[in-house]
Amino acid sequence: MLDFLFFVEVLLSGLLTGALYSLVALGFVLIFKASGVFNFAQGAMMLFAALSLVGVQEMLGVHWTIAFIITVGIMIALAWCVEKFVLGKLVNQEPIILFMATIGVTFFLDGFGQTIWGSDIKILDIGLPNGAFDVGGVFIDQLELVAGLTAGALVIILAIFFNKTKIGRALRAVADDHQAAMSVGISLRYIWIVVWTVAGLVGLVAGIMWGSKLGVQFSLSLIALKALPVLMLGGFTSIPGAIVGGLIIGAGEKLAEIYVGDLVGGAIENWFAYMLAMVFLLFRPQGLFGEKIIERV
Amino acid sequence: MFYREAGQFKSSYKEDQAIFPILQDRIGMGIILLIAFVGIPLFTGDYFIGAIMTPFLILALAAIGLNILTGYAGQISLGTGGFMAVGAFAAYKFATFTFTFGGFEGTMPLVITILLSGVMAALVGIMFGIPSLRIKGFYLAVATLAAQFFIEWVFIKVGWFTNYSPSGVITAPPLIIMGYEFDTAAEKYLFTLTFVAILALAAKNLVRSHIGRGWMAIRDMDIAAEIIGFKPLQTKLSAFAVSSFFCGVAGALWAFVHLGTVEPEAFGINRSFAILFMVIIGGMGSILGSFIGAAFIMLLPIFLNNVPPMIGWNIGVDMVAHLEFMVFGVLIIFFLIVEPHGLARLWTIGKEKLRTWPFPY
Amino acid sequence: MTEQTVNPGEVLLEVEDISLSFGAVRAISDVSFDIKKGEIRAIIGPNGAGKTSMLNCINGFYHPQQGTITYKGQKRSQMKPYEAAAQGIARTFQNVALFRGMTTLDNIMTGRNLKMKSGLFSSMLWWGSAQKEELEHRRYVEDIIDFLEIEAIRKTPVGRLPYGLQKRVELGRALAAEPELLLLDEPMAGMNLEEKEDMCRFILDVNDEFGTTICLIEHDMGVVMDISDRVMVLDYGGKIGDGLPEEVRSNQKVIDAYLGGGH
Amino acid sequence: MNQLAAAKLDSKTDKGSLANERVKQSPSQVNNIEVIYDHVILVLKGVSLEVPEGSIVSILGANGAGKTTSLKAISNLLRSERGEVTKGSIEYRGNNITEKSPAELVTEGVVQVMEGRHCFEHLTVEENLMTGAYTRKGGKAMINKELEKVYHYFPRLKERRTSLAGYISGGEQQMVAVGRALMAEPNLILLDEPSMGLAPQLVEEIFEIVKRLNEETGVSFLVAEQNATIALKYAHYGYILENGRVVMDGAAKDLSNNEDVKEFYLGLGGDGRKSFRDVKHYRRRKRWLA
Amino acid sequence: PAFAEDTLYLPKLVYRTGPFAPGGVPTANGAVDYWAMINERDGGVNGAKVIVEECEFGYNTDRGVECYERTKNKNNGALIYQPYSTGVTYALADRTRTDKIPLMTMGYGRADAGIGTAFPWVFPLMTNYWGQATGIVKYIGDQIGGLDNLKDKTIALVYLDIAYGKESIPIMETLSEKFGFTLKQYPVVFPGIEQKATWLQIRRAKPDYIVMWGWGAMNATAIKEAAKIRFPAENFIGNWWSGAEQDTVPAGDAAVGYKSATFSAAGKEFPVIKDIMTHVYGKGNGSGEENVGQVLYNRAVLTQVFIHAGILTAQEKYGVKAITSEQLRWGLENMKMDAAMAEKLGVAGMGPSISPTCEDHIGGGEFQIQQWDGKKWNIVSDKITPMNELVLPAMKESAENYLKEKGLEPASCS
Ligand SMILES: Nc1ncnc2c1ncn2[C@@H]1O[C@H](COP(=O)(O)OP(=O)(O)OP(=O)(O)O)[C@@H](O)[C@H]1O
Ligand SMILES: Nc1ncnc2c1ncn2[C@@H]1O[C@H](COP(=O)(O)OP(=O)(O)OP(=O)(O)O)[C@@H](O)[C@H]1O
Ligand SMILES: [Mg+2]
Ligand SMILES: [Mg+2]
Repeated sequence: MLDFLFFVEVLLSGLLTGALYSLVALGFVLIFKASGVFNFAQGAMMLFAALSLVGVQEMLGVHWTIAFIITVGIMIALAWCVEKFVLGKLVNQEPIILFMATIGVTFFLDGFGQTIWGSDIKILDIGLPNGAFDVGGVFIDQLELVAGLTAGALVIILAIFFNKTKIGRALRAVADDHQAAMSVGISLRYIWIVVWTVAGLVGLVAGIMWGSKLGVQFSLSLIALKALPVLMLGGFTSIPGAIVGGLIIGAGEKLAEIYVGDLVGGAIENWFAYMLAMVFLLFRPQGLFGEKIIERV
Repeated sequence: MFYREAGQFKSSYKEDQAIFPILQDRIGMGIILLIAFVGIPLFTGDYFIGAIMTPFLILALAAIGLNILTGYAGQISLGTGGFMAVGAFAAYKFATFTFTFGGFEGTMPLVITILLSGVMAALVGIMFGIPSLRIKGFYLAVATLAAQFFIEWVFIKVGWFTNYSPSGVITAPPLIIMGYEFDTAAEKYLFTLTFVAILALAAKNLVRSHIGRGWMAIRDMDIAAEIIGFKPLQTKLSAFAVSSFFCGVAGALWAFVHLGTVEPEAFGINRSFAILFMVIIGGMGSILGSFIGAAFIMLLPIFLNNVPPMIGWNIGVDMVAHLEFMVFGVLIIFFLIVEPHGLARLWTIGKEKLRTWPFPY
Repeated sequence: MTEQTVNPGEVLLEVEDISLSFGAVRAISDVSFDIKKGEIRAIIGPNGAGKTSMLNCINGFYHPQQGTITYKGQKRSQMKPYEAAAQGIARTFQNVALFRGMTTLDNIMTGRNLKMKSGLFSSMLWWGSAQKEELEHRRYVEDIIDFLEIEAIRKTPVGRLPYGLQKRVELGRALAAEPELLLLDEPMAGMNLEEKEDMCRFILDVNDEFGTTICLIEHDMGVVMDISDRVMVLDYGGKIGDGLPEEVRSNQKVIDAYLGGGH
Repeated sequence: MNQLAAAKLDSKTDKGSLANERVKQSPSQVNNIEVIYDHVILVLKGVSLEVPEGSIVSILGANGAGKTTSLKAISNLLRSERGEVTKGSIEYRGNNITEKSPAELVTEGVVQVMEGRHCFEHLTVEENLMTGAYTRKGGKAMINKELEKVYHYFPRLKERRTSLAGYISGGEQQMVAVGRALMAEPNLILLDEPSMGLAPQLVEEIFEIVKRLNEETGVSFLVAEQNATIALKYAHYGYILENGRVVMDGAAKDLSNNEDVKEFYLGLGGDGRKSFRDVKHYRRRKRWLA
Repeated sequence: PAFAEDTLYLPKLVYRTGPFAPGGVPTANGAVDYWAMINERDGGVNGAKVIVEECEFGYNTDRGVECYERTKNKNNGALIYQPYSTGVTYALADRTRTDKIPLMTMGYGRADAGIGTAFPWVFPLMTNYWGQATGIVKYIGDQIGGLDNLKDKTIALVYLDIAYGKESIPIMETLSEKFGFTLKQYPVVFPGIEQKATWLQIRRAKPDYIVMWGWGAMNATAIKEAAKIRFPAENFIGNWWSGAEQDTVPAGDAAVGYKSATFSAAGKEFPVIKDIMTHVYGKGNGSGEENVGQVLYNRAVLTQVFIHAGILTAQEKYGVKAITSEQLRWGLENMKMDAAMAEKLGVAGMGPSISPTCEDHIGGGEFQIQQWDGKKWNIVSDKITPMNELVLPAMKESAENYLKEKGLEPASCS
């Protein structure tokens, strides 16, 4: 009985953690969807966004909502720069090249962010709940609950935005073939700026969640590594995939850590998440909801 | 003007197949080797040899390994660090394993040890290469990342690999070949250089053989490759094996020659990324590119870090570090825009221009 | 050269009412036909009739849900493309499928892979056997290059070649395998007359010099009628005509479905 | 250029009234452009073309002559191929468009159908067509109307509307590519080898469509086509490219009567059309410039 | 003109960037400020100006090695290195041996490095991890009225799953056998920003005490999680790399009552800190006033003080101002950090009194337990001496293995 409760608890907190991962994964998905670019910089963007938020708040001593708005502005500017100085110049290159370019962006952001906001830990407190509910012996982390709900909401909004609007179609077109997309009059500039902005905002939200968990510091950007298996399991191109993948990975790794980890010395979470994703991919090479990989001659 | 192949006729396919068909290239290569083997040890200091050149060569070797897998066979891998770790720890086990037969007791010769450790890495590489049959592109990264983290974990957890050292850190035995100990920076450098030079040549040969063509075929269009008769399984796994072998040897050298001791973290995910960067920026599918890339990713930051002090511009080291990051990032982007196919390609285009010089095209 | 198990005139490949469908789409519905040793067999038909799919079935890239394919007298079960290649079936593709990252020379060399045996280590050393083998095959490939008159682009990365030349290189790659059965999918699409003439010449030469059997898909009626021995017509996955060129040309069904009033 | 004048004249005669006053507008011009790929490969060595409003102009030429490059230069897709126009200028309705982005050009009515299909593999046939109308303002109704038009031209596509473009046959993809361009309500369509991989009657069909659009709505066409016979049959004016240079141009009629063109592009030697079987192993290759 | 005046060259490997910057900044500042103060106040050590050069390596081992090689020969040779990084420490062990430069690893690095004959050039100068572990258990014993009450108790060991984190495991196991408490181990995956699983298990296991071997971002997270499962903070004890403001402040209220080991008292009331305030910050210099008095800052200062003492001893013995690295080794092996010396250097009551020898590079050493009250750290225990009877044999054994693997002869101390 008690053990069953415990199982439930593990499962729940696994799912919630998963939701937190998918918040990060979402950013990756957006950009991959829109340009076939695997955006290595997502983690850095998340950190940068969170840093900016806290930094602005400290510097101007304003209420966090105002800081938030300013940060949104910053992220838009960032998106604009990325398009102007990086992607715009690499139209029609192979994905791996664009990937490398985003790595360049990462380095720049890491340096830039620390130059402006410094590298010491910043406390991010926008009044998100911090304790844990005790529901019949099952603890539920309030912050993670909030995060989970946010993630859900975001997914719904974005899914609608990208599937119901003609921009959605344009995005997929761009991801398939830059040149053809241009030839039908889709402006890569516009698409990319939009997408990177949205990705930046998602990053900001994720940054806020994680930031209020462990303070805003460099290590935040390392979360990206936890988002990768989520991303792959869900499918690089699927927004719902991000959340489903997140839940599976989250629950899976926690259950494994607790019920298997003991037997083998623990700390298996990291590689287990990847193994799990890999097993799924063996059956669906494009991830759960990813676009079919077309093999044709 | 001076770089022309004019008048250099190839009377046989053999000559045409040579690594450096053009005389000037052969001379150039000769000079480089001369500098590497004689010039540097003689005329540069310990710092340059021990802290710059040796690690640079080892990482270049790893980059060659990854380039075979990612650049030539088109299989993206983020497990490089893991495979290097396998090499390092395998080498450690072999080296500390004293066998006795017929009264004679001793340890394995160093060179054998290092090569064997490469073989071990190759085996592990093959194992983690199997998913590549089904999983493609960026998705494949998941398999190799699994390898990365799993291997790291194993070496942290399983005491046997570290001979139960409490912290899980291994300390490499001294480098002794036939009673001669390599302990000065220069000796270690030459030791590494020899390995790297030979293996690089082997790699070059391999990629221009039919095996190499198989890899490239799979990379460019796997379906067509299969239809004209390449077996995907063999081709991909051979790439994984060879690649991991190189990485394994690099790992062993890193542990034994460069650091002299390693903790598993030394081969963490960041190492894998760094080496992938080297391959891409240097030039996918180019052995030369592996070297250039290694130089770019490893040496450039150090150089940048040294610049402000050099020009007598004293700002805090943290500021220097941040600038280093920013400039580095900008340079990566800059070079990608100038030539997406990597610095090696830039170099060849440069030669093109030289050839047609002074006429623009 | 793969040993000849069948002598001229005999049936080299027999396709017995195969059907292939992708979900709702019926690409091929019980079609039977055969290819005789040494002939030039043309497959024509409207777009989406199932021609390419047919070739894909023959070289094992698609696996028909029904029907059997008999090659060189032996019925074959599901086989992988590379097995088909090993049995002497080579092909070119409708959307050029060259290895864009490689030079013309290397592309054609890949055609020889089935004949190259040297192992990892000798290749690493680039010494003795490996080198000898490489040079041998290089010589053979050079002959093909001369034959196709593409000496000039030997060392150019194929990615930058104009479409027409790419098709030529692809043919070279297929020839390099010294196939018994050569499948050509619209080898002359996107070529002007002159180039088509060259192409025809190559095909005819290959056919009568090496006695290579050829199965060819083409939309240019002039070409088909002139160079093919027998023509099969597909429409909506079904066979609507088969026989000598002139028979087919005069077949009313074919005219309605495919040739149109123009011809 | 007097030939051109002639071409305009006779092109006028067989053109709808709508087109007539368009003709008065200044034509699209390519003035003596030079194109270089990768900073080293010189491909176009001074090409000049002119497409009068409401006319059909075709470019003939061997493989590698530079047809595709010329078209891409106009639609400005060269950049994404690491190619650039180093000399000369390109004008469309009197203003220089050398610097305009492809997207802008589409909104101005210049649409290219790229060589070799270039469909969006992961979009269904219908979605592919719809992206064609991306720049258009009209609502669903308009889109559906256009769709119906395209489906009417290519019934085959209607049958396959829901399948991913990546899976349809080569010819079907070609139809999608052309259909997609028609969705954009263009003024100038750059067609690169529209007939490639299409069944004979469809080839006719496509050119019929070209003709109809041209006459009814006065759309101008610049067609790079290998099938000289049909190209010249429908075009008003023609250019012949040989490795990067215009070696001959004139009214389609004149061209099709030119002896060399007859022999080398139309395959009509002195003694009518000769069989592909009888092609000599050595052939006298006619080249305008060595 | 390096030889024109006598100088002492102290290169400092620092990490002011990267994932561990939060810990790296105060440590770096402490060291830099201290020597700035010495130069300012006394014009150097006995008139020999101290040159401090920082080299940023971002906690990245190979960059650390590069820094070492880059600086070691400057200004007539580096005197000593203090990397504050386990990885670099391991990597430099060999190099410093051949280069004959002392390596100060105060409170970290190889546990067996205290054996001077095996590691003549390495100076932990302070109870190592094993000693610390025994000490912490000792403290827990005191809390429950005697070590023998540990019998039916459960102690959870939460550690960062990398080389550094694992150092304490063997000794903890020995202890659990010796005192009969159940030891439960909870590795935390690097970098430790996600610890849900760990704490779910701990909550289930209901340990009486938690001992933490953490570093960097892991600590704050752990403290928060502990609070979430309502684990009494005062029974949660971190080692001395898990007890700084950087760990508790981000955790907010959750950290109130949290304890940790330390061998250096925090606070600004010590003379040396006061001097730094007046002579460095007072003159508008200094690298980070907000850090002054923090745990890590003071620890760095204390480390410098030991080096200072070593230099003085060496100068006295060799009668030169600009001593060499080898002379400094002698100095460190023969200094006496007793009350008098502490008084003289203005660190009375700030750290332990130690007296290393050639064989023993630890020289006694004790530490204390501090507790976070929400604003600052307060010492809450009296000095704890580790159970050396347990620790020393283990160290000796491990050191012998090392010598064997390396094929080295033990250094002679006669
Ligand atoms: N991206 C590129 N990089 C380098 N060279 C190129 C590139 N694209 C085309 N070329 C070169 O430009 C020349 C003209 O190519 P283009 O495609 O314009 O010819 P084309 O007339 O369209 O031929 P086809 O009829 O086969 O399509 C060719 O020689 C080709 O090698
Ligand atoms: N892998 C596939 N998945 C789904 N449908 C397919 C697939 N391959 C072919 N088809 C469908 O099967 C039909 C036949 O395709 P196929 O490529 O054989 O036509 P084709 O005769 O080659 O036409 P074309 O002359 O245009 O090349 C087409 O309608 C196509 O959409
Ligand atoms: Mg087809
Ligand atoms: Mg073309």
